[in-house]
Amino acid sequence: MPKDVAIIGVGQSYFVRGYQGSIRELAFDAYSEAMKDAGIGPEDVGASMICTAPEYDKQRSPSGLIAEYLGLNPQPTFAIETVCSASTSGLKVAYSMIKSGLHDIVVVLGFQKMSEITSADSQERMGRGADIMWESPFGTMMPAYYALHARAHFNTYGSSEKDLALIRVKAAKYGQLNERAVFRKGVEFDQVINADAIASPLKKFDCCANADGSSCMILASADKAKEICKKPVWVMGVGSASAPMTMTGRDSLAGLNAAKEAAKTAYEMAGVSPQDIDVAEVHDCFTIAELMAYENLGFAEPGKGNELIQNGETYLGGKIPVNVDGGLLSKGHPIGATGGSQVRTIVLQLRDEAGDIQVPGAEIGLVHNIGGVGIYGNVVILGR
Amino acid sequence: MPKDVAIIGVGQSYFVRGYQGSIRELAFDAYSEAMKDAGIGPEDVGASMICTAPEYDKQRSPSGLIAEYLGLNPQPTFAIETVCSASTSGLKVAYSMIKSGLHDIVVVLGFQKMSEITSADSQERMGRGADIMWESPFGTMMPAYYALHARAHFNTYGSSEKDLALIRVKAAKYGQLNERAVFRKGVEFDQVINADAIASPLKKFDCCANADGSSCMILASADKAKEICKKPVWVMGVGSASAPMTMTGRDSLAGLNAAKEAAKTAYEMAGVSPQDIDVAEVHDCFTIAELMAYENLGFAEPGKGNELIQNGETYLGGKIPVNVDGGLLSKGHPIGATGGSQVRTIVLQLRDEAGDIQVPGAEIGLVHNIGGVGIYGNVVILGR
Amino acid sequence: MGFEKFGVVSFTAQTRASDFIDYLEKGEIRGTKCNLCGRVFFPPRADCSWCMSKDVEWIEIKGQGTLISFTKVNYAPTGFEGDVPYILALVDFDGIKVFGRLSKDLPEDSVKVGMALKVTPLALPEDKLTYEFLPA
Amino acid sequence: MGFEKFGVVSFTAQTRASDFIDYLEKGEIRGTKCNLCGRVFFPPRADCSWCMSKDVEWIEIKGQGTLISFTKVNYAPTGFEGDVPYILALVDFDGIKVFGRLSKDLPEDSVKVGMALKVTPLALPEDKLTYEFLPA
Ligand SMILES: [Zn+2]
Ligand SMILES: [Zn+2]
Repeated sequence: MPKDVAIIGVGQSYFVRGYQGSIRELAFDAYSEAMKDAGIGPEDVGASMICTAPEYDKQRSPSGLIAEYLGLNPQPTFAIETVCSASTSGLKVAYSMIKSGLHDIVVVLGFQKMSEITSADSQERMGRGADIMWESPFGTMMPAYYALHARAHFNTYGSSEKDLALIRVKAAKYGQLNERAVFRKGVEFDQVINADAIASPLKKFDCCANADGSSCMILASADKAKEICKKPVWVMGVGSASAPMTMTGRDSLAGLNAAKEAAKTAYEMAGVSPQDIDVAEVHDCFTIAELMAYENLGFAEPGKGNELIQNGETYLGGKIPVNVDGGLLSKGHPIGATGGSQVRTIVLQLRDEAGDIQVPGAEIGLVHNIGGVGIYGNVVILGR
Repeated sequence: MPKDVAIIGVGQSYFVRGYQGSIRELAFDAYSEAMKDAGIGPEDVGASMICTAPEYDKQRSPSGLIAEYLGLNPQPTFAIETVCSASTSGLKVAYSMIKSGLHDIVVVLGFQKMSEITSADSQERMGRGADIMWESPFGTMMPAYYALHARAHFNTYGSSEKDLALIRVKAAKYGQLNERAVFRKGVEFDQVINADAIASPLKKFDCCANADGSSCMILASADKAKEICKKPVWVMGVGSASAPMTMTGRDSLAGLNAAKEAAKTAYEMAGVSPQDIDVAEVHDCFTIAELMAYENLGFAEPGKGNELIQNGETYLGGKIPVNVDGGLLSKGHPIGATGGSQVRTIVLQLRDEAGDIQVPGAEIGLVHNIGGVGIYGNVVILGR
Repeated sequence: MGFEKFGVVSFTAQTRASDFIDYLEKGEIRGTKCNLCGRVFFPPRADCSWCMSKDVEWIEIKGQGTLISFTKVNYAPTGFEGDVPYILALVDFDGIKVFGRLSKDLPEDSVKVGMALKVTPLALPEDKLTYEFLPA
Repeated sequence: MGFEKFGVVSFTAQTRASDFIDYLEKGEIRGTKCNLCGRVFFPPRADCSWCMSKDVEWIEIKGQGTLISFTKVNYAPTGFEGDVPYILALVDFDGIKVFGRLSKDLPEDSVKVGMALKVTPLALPEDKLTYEFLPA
């Protein structure tokens, strides 16, 4: 198992609707927690990276502004973006900057204040998340794209809306335990099935909520990690891949090829198999996304993902607990912050600090973070 | 001299006012030239990076769209941004991804279609390039910030508007030789001095023009470079740094600290001194920026930069030829593409393919690329 | 440069593939084909990333396609509010996939994955143009 | 949350430092000071990045400052067109730097780097507020 680069600190803000502060202050919330967790000061940091979907901010080039607010001048900083998977793209770049010897300690800060712009402005941006020449002119939005994938999955494999509802019920169960989640109510199976359709076959509870939030990961070289950190969590594998943004460019809609390719790379680098994963965080921006993740990550054969949820195997105590922090469905999805929040959950699990949701003896964890409708896929494997 | 990572291909579109195509097609112009230059196909590429200032595009998350158009699925891709220095930030990340062993060949594509949005929209964005809480509400723009630096430089060191005018005359001389430059007319000293003030003491000809354009760099590991490339150009040093976005956070306005710090790192990594540089490209978005660059890069002592231009030492044949491709002042400044265009000029110089502007026997070249008003500074040292 | 005519809301005016609009005005849905490697592209591309070439010609998309997937959309982004609900679909024309909307005349319960469809131009208000899918 | 009142055009409504506006309304220009390390911040910050602390108090910026640099702006971004020309300036108050505009009453040729200035609140149309620099 590679032990070259470790995560030595994690932090996360509460994920909320309508954060009552500016983006720099929101960023500080996660950053200050992660820096205290790592036990270091700004002078120890070699570089920082700001992960965000920039169209939600009036502030241009937020990395410069935020690095200043966090006290991270004159160290290098830049912004990195793959929409919803920006912060794990940042993690991969941080890994390479450390492994290459350029920097010893790198801060990866993800944030999104989705309430920063009006909801009319937000609706306008949503229409531009696809190929603006050939798809946006038809009136596309994220739920519609995932709905196309859901229908294809149903049709190819015989899965159904009921399987999706089971995934939402699980998310809601664990969201109730997570005090930093935006959605903390329980949800019944019938509620999910009977809710209004957003884009058929996806209904209201199949979709995650918007939220404001920030997350922070601090990565270090092996030498630094051993020197300053009692419980380093090692980056065993990082895989990332892309798929055509346009639906017309995809071979199949019954899975996400970018996730499959990223997983393959990450498993190979880590030298482990899906069976070795003790706990996973997957990108459940929609329920169908979690179902596809089971299969794309190899937790189930293609088309057999629904058996995992039907048999409760992705609950705590099951074969492979998935999103036991509530997932995006309960936590909310502050775009740039999401991947870092997933990583934080796994880091706490591997440090045996996950409290109510601890998977006993977890040694290897996985994060699956998707940008857009499977345009970008990042898979990270962590070990203690 | 480190020979771990090389540039094996470069490309650049013509820099123009009002490109008559979409951003994906603009990106293709530089990409196809660089791929042909490297003699490789999409299947050889391990990852791509798209460097752009996203507020000029209606397309959200352009990296996914452009990677698809360039045939670079399923390889990983992401966007990287430090405003005007985005593509050299990309170069540094590409270096680290290769040096770390994650990828063998990485494509760094920079572009900006500044004419994509209306000029009213463009004026609106310009007001948001500074700290939007504490500076933008006073009505700030880029020329005003560089003007503050110019006045501070004049006052601290006794430099003057005449020195700046000499820099513009040099840029215009070489811009006439560059068929890909947007501004190809000669400019007389008196024209510069007598032009209308934009933000005193900066006048019309002290400012570079907007342009649409793209650039592309292809980096490879030493093994790959030696295998497929006859004239690899080696990345000897990469330095990057940041400075406070706010003017209130800066110790001095008579230079750019981010450039000074970045240069220090790059020289150390390359094991060379300012005296060893045979040819340089510096970020002359305004004439004062080139004057400060002379000093921040160590080509002159602080306060003595004006002697270099007064004595013609930064012309071809001088001690250190600077921006002999016309610089941003003549080429134009398509934000995300600029750094890659600078690198291309140096690569051509080191391959002895620079034509009319060849510095005979150039062995070591330097690129200085600044994001915003010295918020980000990148310095790259290349060798053959 | 012509492309701003495409769709209910268009976000791009300039493209080197804007001849698409001219063909649409003539009643034809066209993609492009690389003259070097023969690959066919829909949506049309002005460049072939396999050959690094800009030498493409226009070819017509016609005949009968098969519905790959669809969704009935009840909420829409800015500018499309007046259109909801509408059905978005992906259709396969013998290996060439086309994305668009189904005709408003098709009720959702008559729509099945695998059904045969054809694609045809559709005029929109304010001199705009698009295409839509109809039963074949 | 109050901060949208700041400046000719404001781009941020919410900040944990919005008390700045309340002080400005009372005629005071205030920065913040970290209660742990004693560092003083202008513009005011709600957080100290040296101590990772949110425990800050408000302190007034007063007395006489020195002009570090200035520029007379003839072209302005959207929303500021009616104001040109105006003079932007950076002023040092004993180590605390403040960025803003010089009073419209000061002709450019009377402005010199090093001159003494004070800072004072300024009411703007539509119930907005800012501050400006005047000769001390
Ligand atoms: Zn071809
Ligand atoms: Zn403090």
